Amino acid sequence: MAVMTYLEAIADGLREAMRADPSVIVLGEDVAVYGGAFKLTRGLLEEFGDRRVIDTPISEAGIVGAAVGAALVGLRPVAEMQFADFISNAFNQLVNVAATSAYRAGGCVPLVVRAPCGAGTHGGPFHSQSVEAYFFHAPGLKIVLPSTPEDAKGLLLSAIADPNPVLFLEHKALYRSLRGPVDGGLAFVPLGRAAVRRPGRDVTVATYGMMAHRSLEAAEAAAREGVEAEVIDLRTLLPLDLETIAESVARTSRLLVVHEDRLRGGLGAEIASYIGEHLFTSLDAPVSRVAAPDTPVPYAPPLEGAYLPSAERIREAIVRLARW
Amino acid sequence: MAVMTYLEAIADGLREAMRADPSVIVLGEDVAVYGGAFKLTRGLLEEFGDRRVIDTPISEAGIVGAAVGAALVGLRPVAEMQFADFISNAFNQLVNVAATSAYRAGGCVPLVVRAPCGAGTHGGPFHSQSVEAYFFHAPGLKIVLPSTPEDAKGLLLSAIADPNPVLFLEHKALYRSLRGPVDGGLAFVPLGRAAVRRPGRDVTVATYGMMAHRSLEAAEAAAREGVEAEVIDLRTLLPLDLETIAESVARTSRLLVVHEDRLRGGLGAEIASYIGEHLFTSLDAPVSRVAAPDTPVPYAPPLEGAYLPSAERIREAIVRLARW
Amino acid sequence: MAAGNAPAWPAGAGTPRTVEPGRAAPPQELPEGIGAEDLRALYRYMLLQRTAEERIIHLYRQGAVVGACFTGYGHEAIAVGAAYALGPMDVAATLHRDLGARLVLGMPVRLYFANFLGRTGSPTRGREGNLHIGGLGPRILLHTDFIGANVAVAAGAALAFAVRREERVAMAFFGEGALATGEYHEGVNLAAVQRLPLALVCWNNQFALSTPVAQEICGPIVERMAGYGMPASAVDGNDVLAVYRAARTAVDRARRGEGPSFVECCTMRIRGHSEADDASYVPKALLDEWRPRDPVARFEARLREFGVLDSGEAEALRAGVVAEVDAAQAWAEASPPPDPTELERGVYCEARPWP
Amino acid sequence: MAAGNAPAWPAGAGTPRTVEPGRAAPPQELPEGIGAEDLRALYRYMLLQRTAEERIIHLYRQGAVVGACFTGYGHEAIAVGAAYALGPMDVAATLHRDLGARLVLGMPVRLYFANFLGRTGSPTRGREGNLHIGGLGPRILLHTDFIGANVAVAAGAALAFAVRREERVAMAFFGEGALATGEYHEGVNLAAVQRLPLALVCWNNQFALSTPVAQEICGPIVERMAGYGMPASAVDGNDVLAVYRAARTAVDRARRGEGPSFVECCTMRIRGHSEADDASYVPKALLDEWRPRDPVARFEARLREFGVLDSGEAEALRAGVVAEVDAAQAWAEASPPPDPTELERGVYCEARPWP
Ligand SMILES: Cc1ncc(C[n+]2csc(CCOP(=O)(O)OP(=O)(O)O)c2C)c(N)n1
Ligand SMILES: Cc1ncc(C[n+]2csc(CCOP(=O)(O)OP(=O)(O)O)c2C)c(N)n1
Ligand SMILES: [Mg+2]
Ligand SMILES: [Mg+2]
Repeated sequence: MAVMTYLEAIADGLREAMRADPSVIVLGEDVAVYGGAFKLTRGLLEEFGDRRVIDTPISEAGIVGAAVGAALVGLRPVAEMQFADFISNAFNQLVNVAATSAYRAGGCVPLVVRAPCGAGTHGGPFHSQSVEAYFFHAPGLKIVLPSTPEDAKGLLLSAIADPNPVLFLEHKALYRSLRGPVDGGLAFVPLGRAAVRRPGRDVTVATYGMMAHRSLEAAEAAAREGVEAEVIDLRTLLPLDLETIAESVARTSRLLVVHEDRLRGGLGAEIASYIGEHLFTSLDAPVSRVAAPDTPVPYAPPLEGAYLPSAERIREAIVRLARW
Repeated sequence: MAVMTYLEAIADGLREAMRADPSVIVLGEDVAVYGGAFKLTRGLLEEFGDRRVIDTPISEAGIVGAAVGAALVGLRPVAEMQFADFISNAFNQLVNVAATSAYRAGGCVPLVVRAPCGAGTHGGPFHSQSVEAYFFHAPGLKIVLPSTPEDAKGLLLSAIADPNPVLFLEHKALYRSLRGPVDGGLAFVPLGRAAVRRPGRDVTVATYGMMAHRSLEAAEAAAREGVEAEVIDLRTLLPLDLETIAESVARTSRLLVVHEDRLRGGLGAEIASYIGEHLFTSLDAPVSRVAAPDTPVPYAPPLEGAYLPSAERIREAIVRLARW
Repeated sequence: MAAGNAPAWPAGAGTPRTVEPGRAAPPQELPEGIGAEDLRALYRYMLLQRTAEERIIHLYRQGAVVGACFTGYGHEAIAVGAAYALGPMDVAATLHRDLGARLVLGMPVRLYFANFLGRTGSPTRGREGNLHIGGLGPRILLHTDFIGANVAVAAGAALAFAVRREERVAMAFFGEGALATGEYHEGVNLAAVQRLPLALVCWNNQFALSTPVAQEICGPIVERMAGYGMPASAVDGNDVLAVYRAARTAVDRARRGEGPSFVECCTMRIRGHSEADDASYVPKALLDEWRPRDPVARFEARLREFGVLDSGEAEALRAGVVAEVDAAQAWAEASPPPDPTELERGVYCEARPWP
Repeated sequence: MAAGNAPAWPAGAGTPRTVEPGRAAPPQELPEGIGAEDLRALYRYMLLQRTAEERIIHLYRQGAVVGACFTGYGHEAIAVGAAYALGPMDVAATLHRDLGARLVLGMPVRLYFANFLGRTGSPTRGREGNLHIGGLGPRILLHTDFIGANVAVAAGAALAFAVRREERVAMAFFGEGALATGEYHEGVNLAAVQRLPLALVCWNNQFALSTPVAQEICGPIVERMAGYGMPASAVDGNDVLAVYRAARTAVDRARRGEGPSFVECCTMRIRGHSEADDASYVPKALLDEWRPRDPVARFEARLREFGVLDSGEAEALRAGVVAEVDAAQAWAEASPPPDPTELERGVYCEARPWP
């Protein structure tokens, strides 16, 4: 078991998949010669050649559309968006063309769209977005957002092996800042299962991505006040592992959902509604949400800092719920 | 006060706005000579000429992009999507370019995108969609979906007069099936305010669009069982009038959200979470949702019929909540 | 490690292309490799498309087909001629006026009826209507209604062939209206820079719904396409052999690894955009000009001229087509409508290739 | 009934274009209407862009500029020359290498520094960074990072001018990478069929990040653009007068109501894509070929040749530019960063024109 950064772990997963299966190809803007805007695909061109690692023109719809066509005739394309923000240009191909294919025609479209998402690197409104909520409503799509190097590799492997289109979000602020142990080889982590990162009896915190880390930090701080929060990292956002959340809330009777994405219409809304409806009688406090405000992601550090939910805000919410 | 169909009322609003303000133009595929795929813009070319009523090539991103540019230099464009489904191709222009303009630059983009949405006309997966949830998460956008001819006209006038980009959804199954009284002239109906369509003390039903009608039908049926439901038609989906819902739930202690759009990540999730959090202690039953299943809209009548929430399903949910 | 898109029916139709012994050799002007049997096959496919679509119009008027109703009436030479140029391993991305291409690629016409009628016998099991039949067997790619989207998808299939060094070709069908779309543009541009084995077959029927071509695209289409750095030619879209010849050139070129090309098939939409459209915006002169050039009648006349179809054969062939359509319709009508319990099934694919 | 987009500063820069009395007439080859004063103005704008961007690179290296850092180093002749061809009521949609165009259109350079530094003095009040300054006064349209998107927006401004029968022109700036995008295509196609007053100014700097132009577009760019049915010409993008002349032709044509045209300004990206990119993928030969053609140095040499700039004047001008940049930087540095309480303000516009 090696220690890798989050970025290295994703690259490792990609490399392992390409070694295991000649039908896995990589395409996107500057992924080959340059090795990707974040240098994540560096070395793939050298190892797998220019038939399997393909630089494309700036054309997100063309890239995802081409991935759909290639998938329909038996490849397993992994397309890269330079930034998750730009997937807005491929919205139709992903949501309408790819995701509905199974339902409409029984046709499998095994493709992965990798997209670096998230704020915290001063990218401004169009290089910092969380895009998961836009796609969460789409039938037939899967969505992943890992928070650890191990999951990043293992979930990517599962995403590539999955017969459905998968939007694989990577938090760019974790790329080089986070290191962790990663198994070698085809170390799959299954899609659709949340991970309990920290057990706790008082409050359940359901979260993902960068906020999994901030929530753990907040849980430690809350523990110093005598409140024990259970932190669940969703990992796969679609299909969503509501069972794990429900099982925890059945014990804690309190739920806080935390995400970096904006509040309104974010994933927290679905989770809160589901738990609110199905565990109504178990709840001892209102299901609460901590999320970004309903604004674009601002550039200047004081604004971006205020935009992102802080560990302090999360701690406060945990303690408030526990004492409710 | 004339009696008009829902379609005629929208056409009337458009005509009044164009008469009142020379900066209002209409653009889209087949809107001029043909009068629009649903013949809603018929007669506008003759009255306002081909400078203000413009047939475009098939290019949804180009249409919305052009509307943004025209709005930035002082026009008030009203763009038509032939079907709401196709707005997926203009997702970037609407969500990223238009909607964030005020925040990023203080620039106003007063434009309206009209889009016929909804199922029930056997249009299949790509001519039947409810698209509001995809846009509900976008900061800076407004979303409207009227359920009556009067609102359709009055809200369109308000949308055109609004300095922000507005997605104006029109339920195509109401176009010719629904008639009602409509005031002449510039009969504005304000954005952002829900309408209580039926008072009731037992259960609050928050709904919109076609489901406003089904919910009223269901409420009548429930009344025959002694349950009085208050039916709120949201009308404007963004900004959402949560106050009116909260005020009602404070009285009824029970909330059912009903929409035609799919359940997961639909507007019901946001409404349920908000009420679940803010009226926790007032609730006597879990906030419930009735919505379409998480599938594309199927074509064949038996499937499409099962897909759409029925008055019977809504009645059942109302009564279940009341008796909870 | 296929993606699990299994063939929906045995392939094979439209493959034998030898010249027949014991019949007069067809005239010089025939495309290379096209013999009498091919000529009759081409004609039969065209007639089958025409007959099936006329039947659907009839069912639509009766109310048996609900929703919208699109046909490729008058576009038969394009659909059939172009698809006939494909080899047995090639694929096509189709759209709303190319039933004939699907027939050439082996789709049984009963599926056409089953889909229009929303029956479980259709590969979409009633989830889609019209000619929106998706993922038809191994050779017809997923259908999508979004104009332009299928061209990017076809480019992707061509990309896969290039990646695997297979000598296979992808063909995309679309109307001239598609040329304005961003998805078309991105797909075509990608194919051009990557020199992908893609044959682009455009039916220019002079209108996109009510919008005349001059308001969709500025200047000649072949010049627009030449700008992408690919060969582009225009042919008479009502002449099935002209279409075949041009498409064959494009397909052969693609197969040789020389990249994509574009064929504009000039025609005219004789009926409304859909059966709900009276097309009153179309100048009568245009219709008068094009009506006499009906591709099916014209090709029948030519076959008689060539001496490959006499009155008796023509009669028998026509009767055979009608019988096939009758049987297809009856089969589809006997196919049950989907049960509401199917509604939530199959949103995701289940198979997974690895451990 | 304006949309409430009030000017952020008084317009006016870059307007006087008379030939100066009492100086040697400039050589024959000068574009019509361009006199000594214009020549010095053009040079000054180029030098101002160069100097300001060099300063920003410095601040970026110091860590005062966070996030990404893009400059238009080497693209000054394109930005300045093309924008100088606009009239006082014309507008431009800009992108990441055209600071000079914004300067010509009247943007005070202090706003450039304020935006890069994320200060409230910037029109974005720190919500955007880099050169992503949106809605800059009445003449610079909303900036968006999405490559290609601004061309559709520029087409819309041109549409508005056509609708109101105003003799105004919209100019769009973009790199050659934009030509592959769907939004570019849809915007340009719309402008072509509608004959909108749009001038398309492309800097072809031979790379889109690491991707060489041959992998972005197949064949010559001017042929691609001619396919849209519009005049397309290529000029030396390091020669400000050549750019001005071509842009002026495009602008005049647009103003006469004859529709859009395209100017390819050939240059080379001398620095990395951003300041974080060492551009090691760029062949050294290309850099060696282009470095000596630096547009600023070259134009200074020409001005001396023309006799419109002597050493003393050059020195004074340079000192003036440095002083302006110093002052702009100081002003921006003195401008406070946004307060977190601003975070949720202004998501919607508030004004409403009617009752
Ligand atoms: C992206 C998109 N926008 C709009 C439509 C609605 N629509 C369906 S067919 C059509 C006209 C297509 O014209 P063309 O491509 O020329 O084909 P034709 O119908 O003339 O055969 C339009 C606008 C669509 N299907 N997809
Ligand atoms: C739609 C979209 N996709 C990807 C990007 C990321 N990106 C930013 S600049 C750039 C290259 C642009 O190349 P070009 O247009 O030639 O301009 P240059 O940077 O060479 O001046 C890319 C891919 C983007 N901004 N927008
Ligand atoms: Mg057409
Ligand atoms: Mg470039």
